[in-house]
Amino acid sequence: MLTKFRSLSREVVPVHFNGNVSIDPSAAIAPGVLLQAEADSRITIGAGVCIGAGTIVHAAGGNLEIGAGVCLGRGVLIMGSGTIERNACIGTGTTAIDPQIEEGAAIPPHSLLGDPSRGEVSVVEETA
Amino acid sequence: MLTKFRSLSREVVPVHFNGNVSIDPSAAIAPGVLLQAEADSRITIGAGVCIGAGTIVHAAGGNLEIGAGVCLGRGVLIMGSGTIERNACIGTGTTAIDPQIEEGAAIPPHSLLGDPSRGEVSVVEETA
Amino acid sequence: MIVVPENITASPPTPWLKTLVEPQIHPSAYVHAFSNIIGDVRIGANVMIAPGISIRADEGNPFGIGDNTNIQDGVVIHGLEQGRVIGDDNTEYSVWIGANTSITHMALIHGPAYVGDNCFIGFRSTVFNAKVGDGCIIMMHALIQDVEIPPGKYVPSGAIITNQQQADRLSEVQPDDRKFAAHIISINDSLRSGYR
Repeated sequence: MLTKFRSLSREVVPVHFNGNVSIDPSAAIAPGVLLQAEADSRITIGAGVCIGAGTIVHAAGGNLEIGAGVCLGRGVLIMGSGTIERNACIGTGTTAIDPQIEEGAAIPPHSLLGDPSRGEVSVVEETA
Repeated sequence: MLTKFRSLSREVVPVHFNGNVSIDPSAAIAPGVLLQAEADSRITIGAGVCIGAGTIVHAAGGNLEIGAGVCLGRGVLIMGSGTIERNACIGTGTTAIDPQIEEGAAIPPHSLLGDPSRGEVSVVEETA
Repeated sequence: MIVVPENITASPPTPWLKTLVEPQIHPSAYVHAFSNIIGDVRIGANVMIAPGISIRADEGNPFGIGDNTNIQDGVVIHGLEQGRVIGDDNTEYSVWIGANTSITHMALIHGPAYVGDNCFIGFRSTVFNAKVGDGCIIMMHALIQDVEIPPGKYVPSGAIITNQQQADRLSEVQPDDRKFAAHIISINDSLRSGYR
């Protein structure tokens, strides 16, 4: 026998989006994801991108480009304009404001990137 | 009109698997992923997990557990048995043999973990 | 007959809540169809409830949300069964949120909690068992718990404010802090007009 692999086609999941949003057909997008582009902005989701459950991508003040092969973990928030270059992996629960994330970068979970606040910034540790 | 949000129903990309594999319905799995469990083994994929395009998970000699919220980047290879604890982020192109990866860890792209070879161990660098 | 959308519902009967109380939403408020509002939630004029929000007054209740306040995508508002705050109308609430306040993306307001007027609660920040006075700016990924923040204070991102001494030492809001908050709020205002 050549193969024992089975293909499971899972249920149809709706993607909720608003404004100018383009999604490559090969992107995998989990339930509850919101993709939202303001009137002045655009969101582009590249080939093979994987977006985890409950993640919010909100483009404002320019375009947001999510490169091919990028993995956005569960509950990530991407806000503003910028680029996440291909194959980057953004850990669960991260917030990135106006992201400029390099190709292949691995961002630890619960990171806060592009924070505009003054004063000391301490990383919030998650308690198990 | 109450809303301008559109809901686009998309087929979830089919998942190719073989053997005893359990996948939480909220996991997002990109195209070309292979999940394969040997007869003595089992793969468990938790809630909100995100698996990038072309990644291979191959359980052998025991169970492989991928915890909730884990993000496996594009082209990752997980082989053997072990645990990737919740919310860990595994960078693109990483190979992990018999993984024991802690909760919330961020593994840089193209890492080699659990390498059984003798001699010097060097991280495989990718040329851009 | 008024048709109530199915995302706005009375809370289910529970041992601590026998009566079915439905949300009271001012006609000028906007509630997105992808958000759920359950139980005794009182929403004022021109409030904006964006998509992906859960406001669930099924344990602690009621909740009050003042005029012109905006609640952004992914926010969760819930309350413990025990514990109340006094709202500006001198009534007990599990969660009180004042007027002209912004609760931004993915914030968690968990009762008992009081948030005053003209406040900004940043992305993914949590307010639990706490009072945030008028005009405060709480930035991103912050935790405000078991304290009372005096009016006009600034909490930087990532801060964990869980005892009163920390709360009393916070710095005052500066004009530049207001700029960022105003930017985020204006984005939401343009969204609001976009939805209508």
